[in-house]
Amino acid sequence: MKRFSRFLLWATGCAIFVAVAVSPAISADKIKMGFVFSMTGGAASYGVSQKEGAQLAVDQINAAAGSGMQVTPIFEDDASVPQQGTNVYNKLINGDKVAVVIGPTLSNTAKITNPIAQQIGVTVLGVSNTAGGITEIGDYIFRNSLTEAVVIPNTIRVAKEKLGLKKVVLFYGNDDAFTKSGADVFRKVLQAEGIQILGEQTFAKGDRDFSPQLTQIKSQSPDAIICSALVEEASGIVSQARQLGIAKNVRIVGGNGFNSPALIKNAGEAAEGVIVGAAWNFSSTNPLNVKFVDDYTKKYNHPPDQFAAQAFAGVFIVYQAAKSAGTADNRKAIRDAMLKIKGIDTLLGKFSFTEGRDADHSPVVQEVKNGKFSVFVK
Amino acid sequence: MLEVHDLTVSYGPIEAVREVSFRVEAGAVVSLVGPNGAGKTTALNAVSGVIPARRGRILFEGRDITRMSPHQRVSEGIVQIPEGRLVLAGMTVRENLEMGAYRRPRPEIAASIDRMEARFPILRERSGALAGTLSGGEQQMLAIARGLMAKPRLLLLDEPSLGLAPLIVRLIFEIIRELQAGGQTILLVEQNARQALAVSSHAYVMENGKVVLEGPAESLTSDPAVISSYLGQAISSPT
Amino acid sequence: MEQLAQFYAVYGSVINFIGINALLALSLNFTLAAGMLSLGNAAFAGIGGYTAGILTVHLKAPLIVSLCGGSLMAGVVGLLLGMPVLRLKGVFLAMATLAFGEVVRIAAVNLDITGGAEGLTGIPNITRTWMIFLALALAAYFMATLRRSRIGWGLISIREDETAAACLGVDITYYKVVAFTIGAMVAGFAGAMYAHLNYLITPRDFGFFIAVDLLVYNIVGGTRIWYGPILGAALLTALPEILRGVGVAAGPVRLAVNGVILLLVILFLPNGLASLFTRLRPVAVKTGRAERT
Amino acid sequence: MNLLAQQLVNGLFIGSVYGLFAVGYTLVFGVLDILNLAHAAVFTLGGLSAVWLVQAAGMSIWLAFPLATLLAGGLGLLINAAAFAPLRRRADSQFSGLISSIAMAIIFDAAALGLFGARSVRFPPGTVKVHVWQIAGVTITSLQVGIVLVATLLMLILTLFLQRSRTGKAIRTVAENERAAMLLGVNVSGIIAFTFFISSALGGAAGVLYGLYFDSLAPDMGRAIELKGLAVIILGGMGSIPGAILGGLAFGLSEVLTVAVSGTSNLRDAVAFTVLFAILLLRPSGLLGRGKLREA
Amino acid sequence: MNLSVDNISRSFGGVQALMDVSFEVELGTIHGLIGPNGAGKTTLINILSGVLPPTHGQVLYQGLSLHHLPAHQVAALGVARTFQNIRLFPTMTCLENVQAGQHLTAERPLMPRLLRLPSAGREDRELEERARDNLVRVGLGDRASHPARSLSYGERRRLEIARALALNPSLLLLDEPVAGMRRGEAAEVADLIRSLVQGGMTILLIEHNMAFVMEICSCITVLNFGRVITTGSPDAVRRHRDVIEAYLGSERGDA
Repeated sequence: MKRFSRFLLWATGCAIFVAVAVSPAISADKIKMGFVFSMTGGAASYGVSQKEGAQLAVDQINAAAGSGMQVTPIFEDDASVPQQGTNVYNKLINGDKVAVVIGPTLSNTAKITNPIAQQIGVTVLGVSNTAGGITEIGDYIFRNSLTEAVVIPNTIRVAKEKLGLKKVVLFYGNDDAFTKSGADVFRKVLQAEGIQILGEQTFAKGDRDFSPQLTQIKSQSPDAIICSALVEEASGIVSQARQLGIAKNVRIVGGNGFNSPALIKNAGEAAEGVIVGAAWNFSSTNPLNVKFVDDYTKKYNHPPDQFAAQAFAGVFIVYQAAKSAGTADNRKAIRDAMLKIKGIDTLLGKFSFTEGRDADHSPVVQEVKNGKFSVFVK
Repeated sequence: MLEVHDLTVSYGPIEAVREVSFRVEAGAVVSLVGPNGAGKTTALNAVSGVIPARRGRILFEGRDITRMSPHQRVSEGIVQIPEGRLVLAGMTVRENLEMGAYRRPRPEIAASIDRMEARFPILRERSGALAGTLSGGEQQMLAIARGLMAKPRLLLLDEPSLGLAPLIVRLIFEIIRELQAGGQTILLVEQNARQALAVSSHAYVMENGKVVLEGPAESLTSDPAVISSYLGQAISSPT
Repeated sequence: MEQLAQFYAVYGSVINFIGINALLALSLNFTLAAGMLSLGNAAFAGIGGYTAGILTVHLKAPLIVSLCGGSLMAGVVGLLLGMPVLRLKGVFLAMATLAFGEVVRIAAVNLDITGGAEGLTGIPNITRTWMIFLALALAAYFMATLRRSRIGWGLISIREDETAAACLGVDITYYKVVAFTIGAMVAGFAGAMYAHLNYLITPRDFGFFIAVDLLVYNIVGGTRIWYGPILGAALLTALPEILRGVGVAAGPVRLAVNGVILLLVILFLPNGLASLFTRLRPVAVKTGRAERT
Repeated sequence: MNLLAQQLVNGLFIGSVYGLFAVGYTLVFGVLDILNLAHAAVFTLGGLSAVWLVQAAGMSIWLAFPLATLLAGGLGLLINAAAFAPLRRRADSQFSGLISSIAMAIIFDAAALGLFGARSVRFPPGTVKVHVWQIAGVTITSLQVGIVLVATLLMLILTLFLQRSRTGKAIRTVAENERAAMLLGVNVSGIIAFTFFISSALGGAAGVLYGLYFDSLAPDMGRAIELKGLAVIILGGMGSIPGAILGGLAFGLSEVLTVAVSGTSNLRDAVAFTVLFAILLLRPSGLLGRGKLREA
Repeated sequence: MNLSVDNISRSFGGVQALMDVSFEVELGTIHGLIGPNGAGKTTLINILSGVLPPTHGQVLYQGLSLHHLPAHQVAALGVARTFQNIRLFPTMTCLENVQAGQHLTAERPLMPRLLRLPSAGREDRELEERARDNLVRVGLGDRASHPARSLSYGERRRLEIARALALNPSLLLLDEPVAGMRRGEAAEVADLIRSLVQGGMTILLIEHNMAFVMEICSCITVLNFGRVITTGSPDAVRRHRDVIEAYLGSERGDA
């Protein structure tokens, strides 16, 4: 017992010492990228995809660079907890002295971590944050993830045009920042397009049973169900809707959150006909994308999702900026180079940053057809 | 049958029983008497194994059982009917009886219950009732019947008359006498000294965790020391 | 000096969270000291945090006013909640406060003024490390002093034995409500500071798992002395950093180590980490309840 | 009317899963007066290991289901041995037991994450054949019926087991009075371990059924049901088996009815927890509790 | 102005623990309450101290009715008690136990303490001194810093008395004050109780040690099955036929 307690003290002391003492030297031909992803906790499934996508990009860059600029990645886990995100940010920026930070996974975390980077002057590239107000934090904050505010209006317009939507029901997760703000955009766009909202239903993160809400929705006979959800809940909603006998011609329309092979894997047959507005199309024939899907599937034994794709693209964008700035550690120079990124080729298509440092590339509207995402034509 | 040598039992720093020795011969009824707080129940609990002995040895039929777990002792045939009865209030009377035979082979149980219910008709009458709804006297009957269901070789009876009306107390001692006639070995702890001595062949008087007096029950009945241990030393014989 | 600045740059946020969590843990300690198992203090922190945030954002109140306002609001709710629920004991009290916490969280999700799921944004980041630790020091001093005051003696008597305490003249209901309310106020203050540390607060910052964390801080640190909860909060808040420091990789392994450490502490240090620093008497062992013959 | 009927069917179904989850929870509480907060983690591991057995080991679900259930039972034994047995004689065992079970829950969560990954997994398509019936406008699937049947069957077996069997009666005896049980020859620590086994096995079984129906299992799936399980056992009365079943149904129905009556789902959990709060204040022993208020 | 117990009845779920119990305790005396196990003695003490309300009847003490007051208010009226099953605060030291008993007699205000005013320190020293005096009084002067749980059975009983004395009571209810004590120890307690009464206190005690009861009580009430058999002087009680029967069992019906 006494020994155990002594051990605890000793371990605490050692840990703090090690953490302080190890402030590795910065080497000029290696760019240090810090990654903050949620690898455990509630958002673990997204964080793990992101890490895989980013790791693949780093490996490919380093293999190709030869004696050129290499990438040293430092992956950290924020456990899906904003507090831990803050701690990790401080550690990466002030301890590891990274040149840029990619992440964090969740928008809520980003809202409290990104100001830290802004204050010190470190470029942050969000690769999955879609909530409003992220890039407004400051001029060091970028993202390559198309926001729902871009994706959703496009989706609704296309869906209205091709399906003649008149009355719909809005179904969303109301205790999550991503799904809630997505729903707000949906609502605004639907009103602007003159589509009647028959009613709204909500669910909570982690819910698996959606039948009470879907039963209500069914009784309102909408033309479509407009849904703001992440893929876990989306799969359940889609399969339970069909199980409850909501007819196939009542389309389910979702945003970025739906854009994952997991939807098709989990919902199976029921996923057919689901309309997904997204930043990235799995079956895009863009050669960069085809190669990415191939490499990823080979390396990890499962197909990539949008999280992996955006993380992959993010690493390349940052690398591109650093190369054109000609520096691996000048934080300001890298930021300036980021601002100049215009029309570069990525697996997401031609990519630029807007003036507000948000992603600028064209969104896609997809439909699940024969167990695959394909461009929605009707 | 049972030999207890220099038994010491303590709760934390408090020694409730100090170096007590006693023995029970097969077929005999032996009682431990004495005032409240003398350590009688503690001694009994040490024999049934509910409380571990700190020092000393307990032999049952020549074998050392001091370190045996309580449920093993039940298998050996040492069965305690505890103070306060401890009937299983949320279970039916019949289930209580069944639990009494927990360590016996299943096929024998039904017949045993029949015999028990024949002996205590009230238990047959209330067979399906929850034990908690029985009156105090009925609960004591149930506790005794439940103890007997285990076919004890040594029955430890703890304060069977506690809190019961005089009429019921008489009935309980009637039952003890019957058991004795049937050859049941009993170690009895009882505050009601006169009744206890009347059914016993041998007795030990305890005071403050120690045995202060022992002898054949009859000789103790008239021993003024026994009375004094209960009602104070100054007492003369009742008038 | 430079090294110190560097240390603060890297670990400043950890240090801040240690302070906030310690203050929260201390707030629950007020309640635990009287033997009441409450899971409501995270909700009180939430009430304090939201109230303070709203005061700052919507009414442009100065920081100190917001902090006190948050604390007061939490205290009032604590008083109103305490009067009916403190009749309950043990797990039942825990469940009632838990249900209360959930209702508060759901209210925060559904109300407009709290900003719903996206949380209350636009709160300036004006809590400083010195403020947190000043508040913590004051609370700890208050707590330690309180223990030696009339209320403190009463609460400890209640924890040890309610009936005996009543027979010594301790008004049990009154003292329990007082302890509960003080705890709520301290939690509310901590929540208010937290709101001004992070730019935003969301309903999830004050949910069930946070409530459980506060309990864990107390038990791991030790409930019987004022610095117990502080130790517990410090160790467990810093644990991810410590594990990172000793090279335990992120992910499941770190989570598992976390669980194992918790288990070891509870098994081998029954009075928590505090017992390493002070000679606390062992937790009473269940003996037969005053067995008598 | 169809709408209401469909909602009642929904409520019945989810309620029976809540009930099955809560039965295991309440069983341990009934015997030991201790909350086992690792129960939700066992639920998760039970479900995940069934997926693994079907997917990786290629077993039929009919074999994988009982095996996963047994495995979960084994976890129960582990919980008892590591987290509860060592604390049993400590005066604060209610507090410390709570914490040690949280520790076990964290360790199990880590195991789930390490063994099965963070992504949600599912049973391979066609693990069970699903028929969909439309009866008077109400949709019912064979899987739903099957799950309600299996849950009912398991609860029935448990009830009969506790009522009739020797070991079941021994469990009830220990719950009534440990000391009396000891004196009747019951191996009390053995029975307690066995109770943990059954409790966790039921939790694991609930996890498999839950995973089968919702067809997506992830390491954090226990989190959503954990609080509801606690609410259910309070509602039904701590320690009461029929109470847990009834409480599960009542909770399931209250959820769907809130949606059906208010037309929106924002208030679903708020109503459920407000009811829980009210029950605690008005009738702390729950619907079928034993009427006595246990002290801490 | 005596302590008068007037027609007290109390039942627990249909079981009648006390039936129409009435007797008077003269102030400034030692009054004994005896009877076999289960006679209802402790229930009566619980009612007198406000731990339990009676089903019927009333208790008057110094002209005030006690029976509807909660325990802490009864204590505030100067009624202190000990417990048959010893309810000390086991993890606290002896001194702390007694100091916990000073709850009503000590102010211990928070503000002067927070401000570290000398008055707080002065009060603490006074209280500690008084607590030590009480410990010395019961013969535990050398055990002040020992945890209560390390004491022997008899010492614990004496500590409980010291804690009760910290309330400065005018009426002291003792539930088996010498149970489990050796003879010499019991004699010391007897001396202590006598000295308390000489100081003006009234004492009502339950005890099974008859030698002790007979020796120190001026008046004794005997309970059996919840009813009063008799109240009278020790000599009268000891010769009372019903009392002997209650204790030793009936002679009729024996062999």
